[in-house]
Amino acid sequence: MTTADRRYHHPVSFTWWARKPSYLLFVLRELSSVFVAWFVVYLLLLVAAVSSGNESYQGFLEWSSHPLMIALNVIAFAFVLLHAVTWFGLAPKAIVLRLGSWRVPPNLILAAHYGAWLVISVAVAWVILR
Amino acid sequence: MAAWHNVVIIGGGGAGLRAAIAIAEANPKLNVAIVSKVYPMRSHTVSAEGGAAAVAGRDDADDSFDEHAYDTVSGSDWLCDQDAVEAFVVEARRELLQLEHWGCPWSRRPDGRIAVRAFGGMKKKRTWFAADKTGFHLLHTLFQTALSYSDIVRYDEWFVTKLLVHDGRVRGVVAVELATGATETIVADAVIVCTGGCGRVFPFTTNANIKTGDGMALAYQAGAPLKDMEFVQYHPTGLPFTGILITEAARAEGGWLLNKDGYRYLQDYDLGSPTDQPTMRSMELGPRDRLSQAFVHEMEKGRTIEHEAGHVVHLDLRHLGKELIDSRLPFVRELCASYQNIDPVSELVPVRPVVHYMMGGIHTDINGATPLTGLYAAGEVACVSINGANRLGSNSLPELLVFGARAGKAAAEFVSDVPGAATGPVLAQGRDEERRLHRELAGRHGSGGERLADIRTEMQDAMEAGAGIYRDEASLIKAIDKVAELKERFARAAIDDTSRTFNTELIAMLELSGMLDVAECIVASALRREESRGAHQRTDFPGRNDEKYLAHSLIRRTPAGESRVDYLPVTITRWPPGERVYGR
Amino acid sequence: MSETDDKHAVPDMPDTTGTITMEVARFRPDRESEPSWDSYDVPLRKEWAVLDGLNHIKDQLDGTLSYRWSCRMGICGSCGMTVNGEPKLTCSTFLTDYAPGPVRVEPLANFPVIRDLVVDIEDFMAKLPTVKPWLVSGDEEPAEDSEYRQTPAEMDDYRRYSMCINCMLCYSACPVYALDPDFIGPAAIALAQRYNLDSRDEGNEDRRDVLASAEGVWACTFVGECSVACPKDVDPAGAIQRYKLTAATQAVKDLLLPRGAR
Amino acid sequence: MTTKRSPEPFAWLLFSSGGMAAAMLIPVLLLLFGIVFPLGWLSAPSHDRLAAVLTHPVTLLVLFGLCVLALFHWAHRFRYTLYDGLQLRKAAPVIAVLCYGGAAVGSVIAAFVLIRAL
Ligand SMILES: Cc1cc2nc3c(=O)[nH]c(=O)nc-3n(C[C@H](O)[C@H](O)[C@H](O)COP(=O)(O)OP(=O)(O)OC[C@H]3O[C@@H](n4cnc5c(N)ncnc54)[C@H](O)[C@@H]3O)c2cc1C
Ligand code: SF4
Ligand code: F3S
Ligand code: FES
Repeated sequence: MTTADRRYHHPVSFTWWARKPSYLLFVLRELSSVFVAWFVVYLLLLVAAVSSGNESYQGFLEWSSHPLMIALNVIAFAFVLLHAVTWFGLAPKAIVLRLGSWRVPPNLILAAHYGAWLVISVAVAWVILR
Repeated sequence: MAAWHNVVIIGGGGAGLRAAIAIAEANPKLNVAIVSKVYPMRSHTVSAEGGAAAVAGRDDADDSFDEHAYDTVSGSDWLCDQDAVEAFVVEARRELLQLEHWGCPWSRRPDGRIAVRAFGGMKKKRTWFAADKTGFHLLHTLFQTALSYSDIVRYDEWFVTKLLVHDGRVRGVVAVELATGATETIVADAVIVCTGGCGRVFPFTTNANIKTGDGMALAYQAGAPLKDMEFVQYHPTGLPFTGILITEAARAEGGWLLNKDGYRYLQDYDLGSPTDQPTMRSMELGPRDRLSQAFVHEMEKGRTIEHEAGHVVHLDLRHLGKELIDSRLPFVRELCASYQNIDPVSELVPVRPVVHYMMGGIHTDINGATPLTGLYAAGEVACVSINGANRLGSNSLPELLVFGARAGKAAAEFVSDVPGAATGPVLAQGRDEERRLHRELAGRHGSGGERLADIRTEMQDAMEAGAGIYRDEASLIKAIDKVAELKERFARAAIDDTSRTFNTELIAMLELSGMLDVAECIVASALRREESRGAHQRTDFPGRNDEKYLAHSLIRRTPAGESRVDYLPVTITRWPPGERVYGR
Repeated sequence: MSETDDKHAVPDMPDTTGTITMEVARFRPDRESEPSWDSYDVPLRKEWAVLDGLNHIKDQLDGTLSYRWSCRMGICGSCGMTVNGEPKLTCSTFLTDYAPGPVRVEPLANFPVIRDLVVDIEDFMAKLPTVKPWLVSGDEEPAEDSEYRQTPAEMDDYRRYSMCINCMLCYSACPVYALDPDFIGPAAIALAQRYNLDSRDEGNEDRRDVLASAEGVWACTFVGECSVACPKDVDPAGAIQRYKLTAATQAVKDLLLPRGAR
Repeated sequence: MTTKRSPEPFAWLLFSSGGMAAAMLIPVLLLLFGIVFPLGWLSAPSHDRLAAVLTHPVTLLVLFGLCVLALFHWAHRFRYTLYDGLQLRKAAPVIAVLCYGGAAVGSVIAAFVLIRAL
């Protein structure tokens, strides 16, 4: 019945993610994972430095205040924030909480995440800066 | 080699899908196909808003089948067949419950039982609803349920151009596949026509683009009679300009109709007196024919509002409050916002009568069988009739379920009992039709003829002018002449598109050809009925005449190509003709 | 091409406030091997949707333009096209929102084009039945003459996902569908969830194999554009996210509990 | 239909937990150690204090969890970014092995570094 396939298939361009701002944001969000991984590396370097004595710790502090290092970490921080914000925004979509017959409204779930984020951040800062 | 099926159903709307499921359940061995010019879930049933009527739960002692039947009979101005109505009210309930078991998200009462709302012309609350997207949910439930019957074959986006008749029996169809332009003969032992109505014959209608009356034209061309074609329903509340429907449910939930002085004018037309809470069968809950007629009188008295798209009155929902509107009429709010740029929560909605539904259609018996052997019909395209001279709102959805199922069962029985016949002559006819279609495609191109759209527009305007809410002999004769002229001009009309692939202009041409036939049937039947009844109001014959016209009109095509109108008495079982009383 | 012929002016309509140019993607497979653009001037009226502009072109200027439409009230789902780069229902997207123009109308992205603005959606039609979007009834089916009880709150659980009109805008917006044509896709998954979350349904297990496969929810990387594009507020992205959690929980249960215990 | 159930749910669970842990913990840690201390906005804790905090078994456990989950979060997301962004779906198995393998190796290294700090 079908004559030869004469349908037109639009090729997907290699830069499809640049076509719309929303796609770009999506790709940036996905790339945030690279900076998450970078943080793990950075953290392990810190731990290794601290555990091998004050001298190497000071070395680490010096290395970390190199302008390039700071620039990298500022970028990483921006990405990690992007990750956190988009992540919390997504949570109420996956989670449907029910207390009795009451369905916890999505906004409340969102607010709870931000609340927890604040508490945890303050606690961590307190432990470190105490 | 041509395709073959035991039963071919034309149309994948509510009626067609219900029929297909009925056949699959009645006899799983049968080979059923649905041929539809749009994907089933695009069918016009999807647009129905308000609800579906049936006596509700067992525990609702205050309603009864008899009352539903009486409302339907009096609503029809006694032109329906009462045996059909009696069967209908009982099965409507079963069908709506069946739909519930298939997952239809009917709106509920707090305790989990199905909720019902009031509707025009109904004495009791018995209209089941799924917010105000009843048809949408009903159609998708049927479509999705039909998917579970994997044996039902579908020809999606195939357009049927002809019924094949041999030896006085329908033996199949010819259809065009839109995507490829391929023409195919599909042989069948029985055909069920479920192609819906023909609102597009008129200029201003709630009906979708696909509602071009194809099935009526196909049956008429094949020699089957069309019944009660003069009865065209105007719905009183369409949005000006687009004709988009504001459902009757808006009035059932308590909306008012106001003229330009803010006055609930229906009280002047023997429809009762205004009350704050809606009263059944009264005022805004009167039947559609009477409400649309009242609008015309208001307009003549100069009490309507002049709107850029013609005269309107106002539908007032403001007093219902946001909460009720959002829970019960969300789609109304959505439509008003998109298409009229107003919010019914705080603003008046301009509305005017709009062509909505065909009471008439292919003549069938109580099982959906037409006089032509092997041909069945159900849904809006058919006329059983339970609607008579005026359909009550929310009776159509249950009708297409009840009679879709009945037609399916009847066709299944028919094909199981009757042996198939030789296909040679049928295929030959199919080849003739294929050649005709190729000629149409090639022959009309570049002939310098008229545009289809112009002929279509003139036909629609002629129908509105000649066969609108009020008609008389002179207006009808004018319309008849105009349609005859347009038919001649159509023969010479041109098309731009000669492509085989998805040629929507070819389809529009085939549709227009059918619409001209249907238009002719409407005006010819209307001219012959010299009385006023329900939606058929003749200013030259203002009264109802039971002596002469308590009968269905049957219009058929004579072998010479002329049309002929006959009458068939209505069936009366328990409710002798009486006065239609509303609001008293 | 432009409107030159006065005879074709549409009668009895309010004055035009000017015209707007519509740039329409054309693809005529019997004549060309890839799409091209045609441009038409149509009246700019405040009530006109993009679809009305297309109808004007077809009726008065060029009968060869092909596209789908039916209900013109945003419920049948047939008129989805790409308007100025975004997937839209053309019957409820208005020309004035794009004034002074031009308005670019293309077929929905991510689908093969059959002709002009008509795309091939057979892929979705074939996938839909695989998620069993119908009510699978359990042992507790009610008697023939009564209904399942379902409270309004229970209905709220799935109501949103039952609003899908199969318009395919979400597929057109989803980059994953573009890249991985095997992905079952947003609407089909939302429809499966529509039944999964219905208190009357017992089909969760039957739908699981397909939903929880690599081509099911796991292919979705939560771009979220499907929910942005959806004209009926179905939120397919949410439906998918929710099912990921359900499927993951199930998988852990399966791992912890011995076979028969489920 | 008997589609074989995929290991995806487990990868996704790791990804999700990692995403949550990363969202909750990394911003504050990165802000302090990557920006605030190096820029001298606040003075960095002394070696003794930090060593005391870091070598505490609870801290090490938390950090180990964070590292493993964050790495698998990366592995999962990055894998799909390669599929989609660079249209490398054909190389799916290789990419999956590289990403999750990388995360696993990273986790072992993390364990090593952290245990050494004990
Ligand atoms: C806006 C609106 C609101 C309404 N609201 C209500 C309501 O609240 N309650 C109520 O009871 N009724 C209502 N109605 C009436 C009711 O919706 C219709 O009468 C009913 O849906 C018709 O269904 P059907 O199955 O007969 O036809 P349709 O649903 O119109 O289906 C027709 C089918 O036939 C196919 N077809 C047609 N021609 C061809 C051809 N040549 N070849 C192949 N296939 C073809 C089409 O593709 C389609 O699948 C409403 C109607 C409108 C217009
Ligand atoms: S989910 Fe929304 S966008 Fe997708 S098909 Fe359904 S209605 Fe359209
Ligand atoms: S856009 Fe696509 S990737 Fe998922 S969230 Fe929606 S389906
Ligand atoms: S025409 Fe039906 S959704 Fe637009």
